[in-house]
Amino acid sequence: MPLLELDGVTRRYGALVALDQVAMKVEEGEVRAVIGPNGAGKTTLFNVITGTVKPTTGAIRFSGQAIAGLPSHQICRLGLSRTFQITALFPEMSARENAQLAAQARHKQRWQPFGGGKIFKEAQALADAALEQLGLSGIADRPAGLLSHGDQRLLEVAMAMAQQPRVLLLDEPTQGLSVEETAQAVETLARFLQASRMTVLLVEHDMEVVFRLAHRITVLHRGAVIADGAPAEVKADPRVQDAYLGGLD
Amino acid sequence: MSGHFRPSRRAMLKVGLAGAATVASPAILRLTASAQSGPIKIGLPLALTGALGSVGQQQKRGAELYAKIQNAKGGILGRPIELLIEDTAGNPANCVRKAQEMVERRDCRLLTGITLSSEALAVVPKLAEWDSIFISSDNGDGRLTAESLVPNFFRANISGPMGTRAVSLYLRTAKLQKFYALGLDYAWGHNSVQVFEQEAVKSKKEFIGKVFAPTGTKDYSPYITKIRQSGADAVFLVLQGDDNNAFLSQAQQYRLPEKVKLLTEIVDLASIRAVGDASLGLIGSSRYSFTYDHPLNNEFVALWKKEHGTVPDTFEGEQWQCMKVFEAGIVKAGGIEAAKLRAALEDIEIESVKGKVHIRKCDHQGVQQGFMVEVVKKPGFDTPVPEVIATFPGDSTTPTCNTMTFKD
Amino acid sequence: MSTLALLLSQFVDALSQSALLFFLGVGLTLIFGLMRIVNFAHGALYMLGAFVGYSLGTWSGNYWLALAGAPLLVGLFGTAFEFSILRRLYRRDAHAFLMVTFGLALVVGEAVRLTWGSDALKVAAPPVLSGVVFLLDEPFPVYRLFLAATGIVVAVAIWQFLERSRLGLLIRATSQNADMANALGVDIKLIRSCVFGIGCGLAALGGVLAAPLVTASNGMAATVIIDAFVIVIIGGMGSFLGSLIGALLIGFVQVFGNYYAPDFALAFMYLVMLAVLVVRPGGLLGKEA
Amino acid sequence: MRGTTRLIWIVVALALLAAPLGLPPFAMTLLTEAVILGLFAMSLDLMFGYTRLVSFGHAAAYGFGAYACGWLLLHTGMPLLFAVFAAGLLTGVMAIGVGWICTLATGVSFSMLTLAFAQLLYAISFKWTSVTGGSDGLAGIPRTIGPFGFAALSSKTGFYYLALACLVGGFLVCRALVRSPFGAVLRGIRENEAKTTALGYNTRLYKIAVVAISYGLGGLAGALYAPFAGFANTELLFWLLSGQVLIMVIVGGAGTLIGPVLGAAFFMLMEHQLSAWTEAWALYFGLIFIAFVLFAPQGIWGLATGWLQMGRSRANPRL
Repeated sequence: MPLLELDGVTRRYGALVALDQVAMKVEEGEVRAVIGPNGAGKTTLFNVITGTVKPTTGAIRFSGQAIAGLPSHQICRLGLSRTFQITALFPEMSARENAQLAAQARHKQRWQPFGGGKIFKEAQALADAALEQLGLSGIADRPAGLLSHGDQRLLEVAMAMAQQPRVLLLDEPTQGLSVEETAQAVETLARFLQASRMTVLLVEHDMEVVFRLAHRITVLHRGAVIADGAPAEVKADPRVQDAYLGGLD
Repeated sequence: MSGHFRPSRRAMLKVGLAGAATVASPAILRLTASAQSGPIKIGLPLALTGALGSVGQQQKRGAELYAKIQNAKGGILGRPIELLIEDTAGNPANCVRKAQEMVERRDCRLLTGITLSSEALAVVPKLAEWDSIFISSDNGDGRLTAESLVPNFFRANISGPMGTRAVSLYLRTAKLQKFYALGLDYAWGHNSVQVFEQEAVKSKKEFIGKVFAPTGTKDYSPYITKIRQSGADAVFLVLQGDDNNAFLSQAQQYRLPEKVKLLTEIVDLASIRAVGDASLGLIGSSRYSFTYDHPLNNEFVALWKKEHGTVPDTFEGEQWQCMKVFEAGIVKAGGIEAAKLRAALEDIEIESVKGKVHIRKCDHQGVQQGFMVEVVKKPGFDTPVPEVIATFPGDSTTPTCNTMTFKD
Repeated sequence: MSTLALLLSQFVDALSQSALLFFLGVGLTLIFGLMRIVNFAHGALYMLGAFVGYSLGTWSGNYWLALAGAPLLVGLFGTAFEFSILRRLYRRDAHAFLMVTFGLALVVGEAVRLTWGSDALKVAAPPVLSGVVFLLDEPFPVYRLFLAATGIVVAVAIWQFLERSRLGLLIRATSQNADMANALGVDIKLIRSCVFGIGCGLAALGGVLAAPLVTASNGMAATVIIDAFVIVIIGGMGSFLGSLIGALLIGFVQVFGNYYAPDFALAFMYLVMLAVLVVRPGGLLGKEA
Repeated sequence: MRGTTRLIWIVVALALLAAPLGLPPFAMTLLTEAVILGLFAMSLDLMFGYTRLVSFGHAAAYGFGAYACGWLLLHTGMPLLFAVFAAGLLTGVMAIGVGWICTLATGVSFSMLTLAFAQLLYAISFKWTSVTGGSDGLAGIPRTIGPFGFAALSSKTGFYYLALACLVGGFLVCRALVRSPFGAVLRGIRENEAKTTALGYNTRLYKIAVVAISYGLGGLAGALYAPFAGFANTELLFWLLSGQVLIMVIVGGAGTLIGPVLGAAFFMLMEHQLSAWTEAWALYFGLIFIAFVLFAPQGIWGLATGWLQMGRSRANPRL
């Protein structure tokens, strides 16, 4: 059984069809990239999976359970953690506190309105482990708002990891980074993915990043899946090349 | 008129409860020795700023002129008068705090001013604990001398029901037959309209309907339309300050006075100045009018002109009269100790700018003449002025003791 | 009075009140759209407009001069305030603006009282606007027609200004994305000063136009600031068209509501706002807030 | 260096406890009112400072609490202590509904919805004369001792201790709350609500809860005010008070709990004293706020702690 499965997912905004009958399966342990030109519906896809946007029609199953239409915080708690295209952090909290708050969200007593020493301790252990995985231990006490862009992007991943997710959804993890920063971040991510064997759904613009990280690639064009396969196959697919050239003019 | 003080039901209830020892009896603040002999302090927590700042300023000027003149004559009982004047901005919370400071810190046991009825209602339950006497100079709420009456409260001014009664008595002989009423949507407006309705029915006139507008209403057109549609000959207005000015200005713009006679519970110069000719022809009761011909009033108006270069307005006259009541009471009591002053004030009678004022014992209301005025143009004044067109004896305009209703 | 005459006069009344509300609301919304600040002093500036109008009118004897001069002077005052104080605060959070404009409201309110006194002052409409016209045989004040007409003229003028003029374009661009506009070489500081001044001037215009209806008084500021907020929030913060719709909605609801159900006069405005925000949290034309 | 802070706390606590021994009656009146307003401002800080939920209608809590307590004391004969806490509790329960609706919106729209509720309560207080006394309000509210004999609480000094206990209790509750896991989520909502939701928190529930707690404590403050002043009236529900309490929080220093208490005391004492000195007090009052924004952006608490730290760094330059 695939860990994440989409079946005929459609999302309309009035006359505009942002997602058109999208079907895909992501297996456990797989790193799947979703690519496509601007406006292909990649971010909408993420929003639909994580519940911030409801699909107009279609089914989404997470390890067999239907999740389409559930509120996003519930979907998140089932084990889907995401990062955002535009960095979303708690800028005044330290990196560790950021990850700790993420970890706390999985705790049964996350809402406890008093005390909480034990809860904090457990969350901190998860947070530190996640920071370690992404090589951020050295800057754990710095306010997130003051970190470099590259570290901020990685911190987002660490926050998602601190939630011990079963699927990690990364929305353009190198967005807004310089060439050197991107290279560094990609190396860290590659090392981390190899070590953790996480199931990942990745949206990315930068083809080099995609080919470096992904096991399998799904190509979206105008909301519909036009190709799906191993990196080499997709690269050679003429429809993909068309879509990209068409999308860039 | 019954001769004995009858405390309010609520006050009686409280006494009863206290007897059952379920209510703490707060320690009564006794006067210090210095307060027994030094200057006579009179506290005036006033709304000097805010929406009713105009009224508070009048009260301030009235009290200040009195203190200046009386101190020049050697004060009261040879003791100088010291006024403690503070701004409450019309907020009861501020008023209670300011009054409490006057009592607790500055050893003042005589209060007056207290511009708003809501402030007065918040203060009066504290008077016993403070061992203080409060003589109202402008509070219109009929309840203060009815269900909310406490032993240490007195009212020297004409109340809302009394003003309304004067209008009603005047109308008994007038040709106007069908009436509508517009009041502000708070206690004063409701009380006065209620009294007016009862009086109209009693004198076999037709009372067509009433409507209440919230204070701070800017557009009176819906109410003006209602009045026009009612087919009334006259509309009785219980409006004050900005609302009064807005209504009169807009009514004139609609040519309402050409069709419907405007009657009002209260006429004051500040409003007349603010709306100018839109007030012409307005008939209403007056708490005090500088045009009332009485030797003491003429003397007061002359004094006022000398001091301020203008004529005194409603609450300047009311405050002056109130200070005169204080003076008479203190002289009769031989001091300012609350119990003695209270006894002295009960049943006291003075001659004032409005003629005879008698504080009756039963509900501490100052019985005095009622005045009807009409706003007219007069040579020598650049704005219209209220001219006295009728007076009514105090016995006929003062409600039955402890009530807001009238016998006949 | 026939039903038709009643409805017609109520309709024009509502338009005239909407116009007054619109002058308040549009200034507030322009300022919010551009600077993301809530101007608590808006009511005080409205009052200042009425009093400055009074003084200009009595000094010159010319109503039209007062009508033009008061918004201009108050607008300049607004610009000066932006230039000297607000300008230092754009990097700070919203608290700073809240408190500084609250302070300004107190200062302006008291300065007005000290300058013009506690008593309400009479501001007469000029003779040409003081008469009545007959709408289906019922007298109706010319001045209210004038208010309604002014409202329409000003609304069209602001709309054209925003759509057509260069400054209007810059204002819209800056409202949408200040950083981008800055990068494109727009002098944001200048735009902010201008818009704050224009917003204050519009509030003053409302004040000077309202004065013949309600006199110029110390109590003027107290209630209008909330009215202005409600209009702006109903229409959607920062939306010009929204403030117009909000003003019309509240104007009509108040005129008709106070006539047909006077007992609810205090609550109408808030019930409308509640209903709008529950259905559309960002306001009618606002972005999802 | 923690020692200095602790010492200051101990001195302040002792001073507050011993105040009735040394202070003249009116100073005690002011202090009691400052304590009550302090609790009110602190309750708002929970929303405003810790969750960035800006309420423009916090007077609803104060006024509702005051009316509820006043009504209970006047009409049920309930003892003071019970009436005060019952009124606070009622306010909190009422606020669940308010919070539920207001949290449909965010940002300025949230603020305006809280304002709408406050103004609707204001309109109700005017109209529902049989319960609220209409524009006259409730007057002559007694401090009923009741059958269990907390007589001491009804005296001036006793009432002060009651108010002080509520303030300290409220502070301890708020502090525990903001330091708890719940509080960590509030901080997340304050800094980035969308992210907090994305992490899997049902932020709306947290917000409703914090509105209820905040209003409950605000209601407790109002419930203390009614028997303190002896009256409750419509002004306590008016938007002006909502604006003032926001300013108290900002002047004191939002997000510090203690700061708003100082801000409330500062606001009340300043207004009281300035208006005693000059009729034009509002002018100076306004200028003070503008000066605060320009020269003391962190508020009174920021000034105080900054001053303390300066003292420290002078004492120990290496720190």
